[in-house]
Order: sequence, then structure tokens, then C-alpha cells
Amino acid sequence: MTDPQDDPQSALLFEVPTEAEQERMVEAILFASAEPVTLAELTSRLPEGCAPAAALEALRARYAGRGVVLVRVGEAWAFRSAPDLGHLMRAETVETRKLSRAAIETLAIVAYHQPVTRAEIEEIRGVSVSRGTVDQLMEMGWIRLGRRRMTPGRPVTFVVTSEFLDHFGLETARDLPGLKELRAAGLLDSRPPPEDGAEDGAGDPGQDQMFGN
Amino acid sequence: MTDPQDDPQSALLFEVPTEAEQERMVEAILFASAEPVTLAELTSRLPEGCAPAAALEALRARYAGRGVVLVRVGEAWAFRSAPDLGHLMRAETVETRKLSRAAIETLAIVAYHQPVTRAEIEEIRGVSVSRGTVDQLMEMGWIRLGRRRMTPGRPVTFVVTSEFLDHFGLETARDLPGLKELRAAGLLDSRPPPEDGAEDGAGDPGQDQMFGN
Amino acid sequence: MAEPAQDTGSVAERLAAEALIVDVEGFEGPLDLLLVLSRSQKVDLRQISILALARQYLAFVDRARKLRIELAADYLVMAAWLAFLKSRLLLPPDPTEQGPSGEEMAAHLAFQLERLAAMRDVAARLMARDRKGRDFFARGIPEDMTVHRTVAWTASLLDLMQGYARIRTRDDFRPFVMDRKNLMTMEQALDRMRPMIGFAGIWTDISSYLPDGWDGDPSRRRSATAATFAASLELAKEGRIEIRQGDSFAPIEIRRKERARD
Repeated sequence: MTDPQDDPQSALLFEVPTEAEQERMVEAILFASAEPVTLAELTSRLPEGCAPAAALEALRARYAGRGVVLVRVGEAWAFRSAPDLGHLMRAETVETRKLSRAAIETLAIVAYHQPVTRAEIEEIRGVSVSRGTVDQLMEMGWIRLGRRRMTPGRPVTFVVTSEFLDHFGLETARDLPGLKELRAAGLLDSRPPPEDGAEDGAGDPGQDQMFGN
Repeated sequence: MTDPQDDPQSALLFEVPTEAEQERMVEAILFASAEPVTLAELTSRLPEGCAPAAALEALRARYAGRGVVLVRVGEAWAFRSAPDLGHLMRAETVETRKLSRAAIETLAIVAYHQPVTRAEIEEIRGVSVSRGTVDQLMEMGWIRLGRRRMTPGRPVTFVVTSEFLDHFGLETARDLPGLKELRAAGLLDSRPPPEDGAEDGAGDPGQDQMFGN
Repeated sequence: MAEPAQDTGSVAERLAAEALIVDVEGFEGPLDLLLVLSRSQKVDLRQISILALARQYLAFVDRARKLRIELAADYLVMAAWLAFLKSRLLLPPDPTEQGPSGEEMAAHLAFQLERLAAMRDVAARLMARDRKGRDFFARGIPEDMTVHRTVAWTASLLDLMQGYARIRTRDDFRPFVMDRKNLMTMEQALDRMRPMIGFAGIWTDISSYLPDGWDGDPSRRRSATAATFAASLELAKEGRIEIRQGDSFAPIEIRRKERARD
């Protein structure tokens, strides 16, 4: 064992841990946290010179098919109990507040159409979105404000969060069920209603509101 | 496999899970449980006919030397991060900040004049001492309450702690350099006021006060 | 079986419609109602007859009116729009008329219905996924992972001593007060020298002009020497004396200047 500090050449104060050791470290950190841990945070917690990406791959393989599995949530990683064993966890089950139909639909619209404005949500559902619905989803940490849309009025947009991905076991928003089919069917296109100059003159203020113009 | 239940009617509703499956189940339960889980509890949560003791042994062996280990906590079992990796969890960022001038002066007065009352500190500093400054020094563990002064009002006094001495590398507060030494070291660059030249020349009133009694 | 006219439904249809009316509060707006009505056509949404749907909707609104059920404005707006759509779809296109054709409007409504149905479908699939806290779980005993941001206040012994020195010497930094006791001014020196220089016919060290009591204490001597020298310069300027110094740091000597009559 040479003391690396004696070596004036050595840039690193400590030896870089072996791959096996790095895997142990990543395992310990991810196990300790209930929340997904980002790659950046892993890197910052590990000794200098570690490459957590390789350790994550090794761990993912090691835990495949076990009672606990390594999952990716957006840019972060977490251990989760295997979904097929949920029936053993009655004691841990958390009663989530029952979502209203409006809330469920609004959530789905945000997820599949994000970033989406309130007017767009209303156009898709054909009814106005109550403040309470949006608030509830925000409170649950499933949606958040995205960037403002660069259109007149600069409306705010909504996007889903990584907590949403975590809750529904999605690696990324691209893994939403049926997303490809919806896109292929053109159902995610924003298709404005045909120009309705004539009956606009007839004056249906509700109409504009309803169909988002 | 014998049917654990005597009732001949009850052929088990489900097949007893394989050992590997039982291990997965125990793994998942221990992972998700908010508390260490006893053997009895494991038995009650697993499907009928399971033997969690064997699964625990298998898990213990499986996790030996990993970043996470299975430990026994009294009568119960839980996963814990490997003891040698604890430092990875407790990420601590220590931000070093210089003490404020008010705090340093207050500390110096306590060190040179201990035991000293708040009124005395204020008299020496020539300004009032904020509660926050004293609290901060107490919180840091550098000063503490000494005996009450046996004067009217029985004011509390402050003294420095052994932690203070440790930090400053002093054996005792007496090792603090006196005014003459401070001057010799160039720390007191101004000449003493002629008026109290005599007193000063006799050698540092603070010191006398401090060590005189 | 297409619905030929709005009032000739079967008993079952009428009952269903009435059930809908009773349930009107349960609809999430006119689009939702249209979607529910469209199901009675028992065809794929893409093949739905918008004209038939418009009739169904209008019939529904009509019945609601007859039953004196108040419908929200949204539903009535939709009814008006559908009535307009219906007329466009039925009448031959009027070339002078502006705006979208009946077919375009119908296509868009069909798109909206299909999209809403699709969103409902995926919403249900989403909610049916394995969910955290129900099907899979996070670590039950998370360990303390918080990054403790502690502020370590530091001070060195030097800081401490400087701080103390600062307090103990604070009084030194008072406004400057002249120490008159030990100070001789040039005026004083001039007053003293004027009467004496008349006798200074030979070169004399200026230090011999220092008054008694000012040549002992160094600070008094320093002040008196400076004042005397300054006074000498003044006298030299007036032409009363001459000054010389043999060498650097050598004594400064003065003597009376001989008058012009010399």
C-alpha cells in the first residue's frame, strides 16, 4: 500500500474505488433514499473519479427479477419493490385520495399533450377546468408549471413531474401507454377548429371559450 | 411438502411459493416496511406454507458484503446500508464562515476577563451586546454560563469552554497573550493613551482583572 | 338501425334518454354527453354519423326542456351549434355563404370526440398501471440522506487577539488633540531668537538657542529644535541671519548678517 498522498504526481487524493466497490456504494445510496437519486447527485456523493453509470447498469442486472428492482425515473434512479408483490404490502399501502374523473382526465391530458395550456385542456375536454382540479394535481406533485407559451397572452403551460413518472412507474414521459398510437392517429396534434366566420357573427361567446377558438 | 393445516378440506388455495419466490417476497417486505419486521409478522404476511426463516438466511447470505446488509434488530429484521458506507449518506457540506466582528470581540472579552457579566462585556466593548451574539457563541460551544456574580441582581457570568481552548490551541485561558505581548507582536500598533500610561505600564488591567482573583 | 326522426324512438331508447336526463349532472359537459350519445350508434367513432348525433343531442335537449330540466348554458350553446351544423349538412351548399362547410365542422367535431375518447382510454390505462404506494413501494426506512449544511464559524487566535487589542486601544483613536505641553511653536522660537541674534556675530549652533528645559526630554527637544530651525529659516528669509551646515547631519549654524554698510 503506497500512500497516494506521498506521490506528488497523483492528482487524486484517494484511489478510485474498484468497480465492485462503486457498485456497493451506489447500491447503498439508492437503498437509503426513498426518492429517486439523480446521476448528478450520485456522482457528487461518490468519491472522486467514480462512474456511477456503469455501477447502475451492473445493479440493474443484479436486481433483475428480485423482490427489489432498480428502476429509472427520468434522470434519476431508485430501488422499488417488485410490482408483482404488491399484494404482500397491504400494511404499507397508502390510501391515495380518490381522484375525480375531471382530475384523472386533466392529468392524462397534461401527460400526453405537455406542455399544455389551460385553454387547450378545456378544448380537449369541452368544459372549463376548475381551479381546484389543477390545484389538486399540483398539490399531489404530479403536474407543475412549465414555460409560458410564446403566444399572445403568454399563457402558462403545465407539464408532468418526475414524481408523476415515479408514481406510475414510468422511465420517461415517452413511455406513457399508448403514446405512439395516439400520435400515429394524429390525436395529439393540435388541430384548430375550422374557421367559423359566419356563425361567429351570430355571436356565441361560449363557443369561443369552449373550443379554444 | 406437507400441508401445514390439519383440515383435510383445505388443500392450500395456492401452491406454496418456491424458495426463490419466498426469498423475493421477504426481500420486498423488508425493503418496503417502515419498521424492522419480526419473523412472526413475516409469516403472517407471506402466503400460507412459507418459511421465512430460511428466506432470511438466504437473504442474509446474498447481501453479505454488499452495499446493503440484512441485520437483526432485536427480534426483527431490516435492511441497513453497510456500516462502512455510512459516510456516503451523511453528506455534509461545511461552510466555513468567519465570525462577525461583534462575536470575536465579545468572545475575546469573555476569554480575557472571564468570568464576566453581560454588563461588563458591554462596558468594555462600549456598545451593547446583542442576544444573538451571545447565543451564537454559546451554540458554538465556545462560551458557557459561569457562576452567578454575588452582586445585586446576581447577574450570570460567561466563561470560555474547553472546546474554545481546543479550537485556539490553548492549554488555559491564561495562555492568551497579554496586552504587552500583543503590542510587541505589532497587534497593538497605537501608543497607549498617555493618561492611563501608568496603569497600562503596570501591565494590562484586563489581565489583572482576569487573573487577579 | 339509423334513427329516422327524433320522436320515434323505442320505449327503451326513451327510457335511456330519460335516465340520461336524470343523470345530466353527471356529465362532464356537452362533449361528454355527445360521446355518451354516440355510443348508442354502436359504431366506431370514426364512422359515426355526426348528423345522427346532432339529432340525438337536439332530441335530448328537447326532452330536457319538456321535463323542465334546466341545462347549463354550455349544453344550450352546443345545441345551437349543432342545429346550425345540422342545417348546413342538410341544405345544399350556398356558394355565397362564408365559413367552413358543414362537412368541415362535422369532421372537427368527430375529431374532438375521438380525441376525448382516446384521452379517456389512456387515462384509464394510466391509472391501471402499477402504482407507487399500491403495487410497488419505496424504501420503508429511508436513511438520513439530507445534506447537512452546517456553518462552521471560525476565528483564529490572531482574530481573537486583534479583536481584543482593538477594544483595548479603541480609546487611542480619539480626535487629535494637540499636546501643547511638549510643543514649541515657530512663533515662540522667533520671539526668543529675535532679541538674541543681534549678538550672534559668529557662527553658532542653533541648538544653543534652545530654551532651558527643552533640551532634555527627547520629544521636547525635537519640538524645540524643529521650531528653532523653522524660526531660523524665517529670519534668514528676512535677511537678518545666514545659515550654514558643514555636512549632512552636521550642526546647523547661524550668525547675524552684516548690514549693507559692511
